[in-house]
Amino acid sequence: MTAEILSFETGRPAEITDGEPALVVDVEGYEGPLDLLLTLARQQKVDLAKISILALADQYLTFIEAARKIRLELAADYLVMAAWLAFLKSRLLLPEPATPDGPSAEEMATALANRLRRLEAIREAANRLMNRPQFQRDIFPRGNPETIAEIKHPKFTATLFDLLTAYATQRQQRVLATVHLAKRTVWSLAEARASLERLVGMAESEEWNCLDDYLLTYVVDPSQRATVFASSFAAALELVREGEMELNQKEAFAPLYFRKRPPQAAMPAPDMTVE
Amino acid sequence: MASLAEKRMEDAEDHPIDQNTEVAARPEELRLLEALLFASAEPIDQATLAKRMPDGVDVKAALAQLQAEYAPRGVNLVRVANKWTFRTAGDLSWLMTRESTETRRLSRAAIEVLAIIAYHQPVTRAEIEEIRGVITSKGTLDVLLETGWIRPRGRRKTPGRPLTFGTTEAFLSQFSLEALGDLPGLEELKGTGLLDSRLPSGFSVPTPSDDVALREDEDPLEAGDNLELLLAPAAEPEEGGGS
Amino acid sequence: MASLAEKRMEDAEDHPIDQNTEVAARPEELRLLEALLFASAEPIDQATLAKRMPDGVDVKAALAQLQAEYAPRGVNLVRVANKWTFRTAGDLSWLMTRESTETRRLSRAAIEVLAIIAYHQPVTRAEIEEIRGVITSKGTLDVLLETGWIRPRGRRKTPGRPLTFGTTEAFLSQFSLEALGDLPGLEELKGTGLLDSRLPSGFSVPTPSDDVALREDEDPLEAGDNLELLLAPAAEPEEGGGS
Repeated sequence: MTAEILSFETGRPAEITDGEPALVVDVEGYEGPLDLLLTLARQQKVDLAKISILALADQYLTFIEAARKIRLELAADYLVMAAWLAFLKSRLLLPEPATPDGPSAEEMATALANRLRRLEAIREAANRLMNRPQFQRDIFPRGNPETIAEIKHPKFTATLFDLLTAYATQRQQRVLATVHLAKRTVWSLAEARASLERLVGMAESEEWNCLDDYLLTYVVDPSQRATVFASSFAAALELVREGEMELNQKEAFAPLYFRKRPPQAAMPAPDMTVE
Repeated sequence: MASLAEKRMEDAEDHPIDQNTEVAARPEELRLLEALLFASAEPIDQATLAKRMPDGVDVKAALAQLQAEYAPRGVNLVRVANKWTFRTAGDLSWLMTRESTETRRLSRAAIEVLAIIAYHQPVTRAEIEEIRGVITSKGTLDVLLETGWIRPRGRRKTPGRPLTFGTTEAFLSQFSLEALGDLPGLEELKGTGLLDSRLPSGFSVPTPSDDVALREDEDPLEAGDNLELLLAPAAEPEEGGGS
Repeated sequence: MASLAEKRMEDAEDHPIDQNTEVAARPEELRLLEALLFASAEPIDQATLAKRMPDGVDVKAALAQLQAEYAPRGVNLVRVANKWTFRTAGDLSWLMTRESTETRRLSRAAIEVLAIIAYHQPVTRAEIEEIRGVITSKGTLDVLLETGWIRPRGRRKTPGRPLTFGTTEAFLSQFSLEALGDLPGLEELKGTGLLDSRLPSGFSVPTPSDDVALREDEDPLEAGDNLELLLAPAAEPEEGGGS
């Protein structure tokens, strides 16, 4: 993108020869009251530092009057400036009061002149800036730049912590997932008791039967052996306590036998101790 | 008496121009530099160039020599925003018109605002308006932001925390300025004291600065700052009814 | 060939060396040509150049002179398919490459595979997949091979003779390990909380070793083994259908 040099004079009224702004009523052409004042000031053809603010105020007020006569819509800014200039004019014409409240009329006039000078200065600067050779408008870069080939050497980063975390997480996830899937079915005491009751009821006579043998017929998966055995044993003890069945075992860790308790009074088998 | 080698070195420095005969004497680093700078569409800074040069090369001196060599040519070595690049000579713009891309005509107001931002930065919208004596339309700032030549820098530490504006590297590149200090007429402007936005002109004459470091009276922009929103309210002053 | 001194004498006579006078002597059309050729996005033929030149310019001669001027420089004026353009000198192509290092983080998958290779080496791709429970993409192994932290060690003596992978010395240096045995074992991993202490009793972490000597069940890599080919089939298992 480039900026075009636009003359600040573009669309401005032609120089007025007689100081009478006969045609200068087109406010559209001005960038605000300060711009209008600056244009009028230029007509005084003196250094802005030496400009007669009084004369300038008159010119401005004349312009505004002319504009109002032809019923031109004037932005409030212009009217505010007119009011202020009228005030300044009266202050400039009157003798200064002995104890002035604010800035003196002279100071106010100087301030206005300075504002105009500053606006003119910045415009001059803008003009000079815009008159510089501009990129892509007046001066150009290499039209067909050559690519500078880039050889990328990737450098990978990873910390030992990353590595160990990844390993531990990975392994653990897999292991825990396996355990979860193969969750053991645990024989509950109720299940064991129900099974034993069925066993005892099925037994025709009051013969001694080996508990282990019965258990094995139930247990297909060897991994369930421990839970079945533990629950069955506990359930068997419960049944013995209730007087439903009898247990006997020759010695520690020997096979465990059970039988339905005979209807008559307890008749412990010889040489056998009830656990 | 200087040795031949020394003499050749001196000659090379003093008279870099004639190619055909000076070839042997022309230091290799000039070839390297011109190759690198020619190849690149983007300006390159001295540090980057130095990295690509053989050890022991005085890059600064070599660049200066190259700049002098190319100064009379149709292609010049210029420094823009502290980076080096080849560009066609400014006086040949008449020849280059056909290469010109779309030209955007900035309005008079936009040019004025751009100049005020360039010479007074960091500057707030209110200060711009104070200088111009009129409200700045949102459109004007939008257009300038779109050019990429200005940017919001931060916020002034005053009531209302107004945005401050400054120019960018693209601005320097656009107007072929090495640095902001090369702004045309800057010295004269400073001399008049008119750069001081306060009236009447005071003693201190501020120097415009596009230093990315914020001034003392500036706060950084906040992460959530949305330019659209920031610019919008002031752009419709008629709604606000005030100021 | 004339001595250097003689040559310089001639130069001085033939070419008044003073820069300013030399400049004045250089025909303006050379400036125009170099600006046009520099700014153009494409090579330009002589006829097109001639149209842009002032009347009466011998474009052919000017181009020849320009070509001679630039011949010893880092940028040459070259004719390509009967069109003219500036190009950096061919012998400087090395300068036109920029080497840069970019830091990249390994993907999660890559880190996992790397960790498994570290602990379980020598390990085959199938074994890695068995441990991770997912297919390992070729890209992941490629990246790891690119890091230089893993290497194919040999081939497992099993059907299909799959590659076995292990870690390298670069791996040790990357992770500041004196030896692979410094990788924490099961108890240490539990101690740091990385592994759950309630893991089942069957869970074990191998004692890693990167002994270069091949294991009993490993064959050496063959001379002709091409890694690209080796990795490829497994990456597209649907294509292989067997082996």
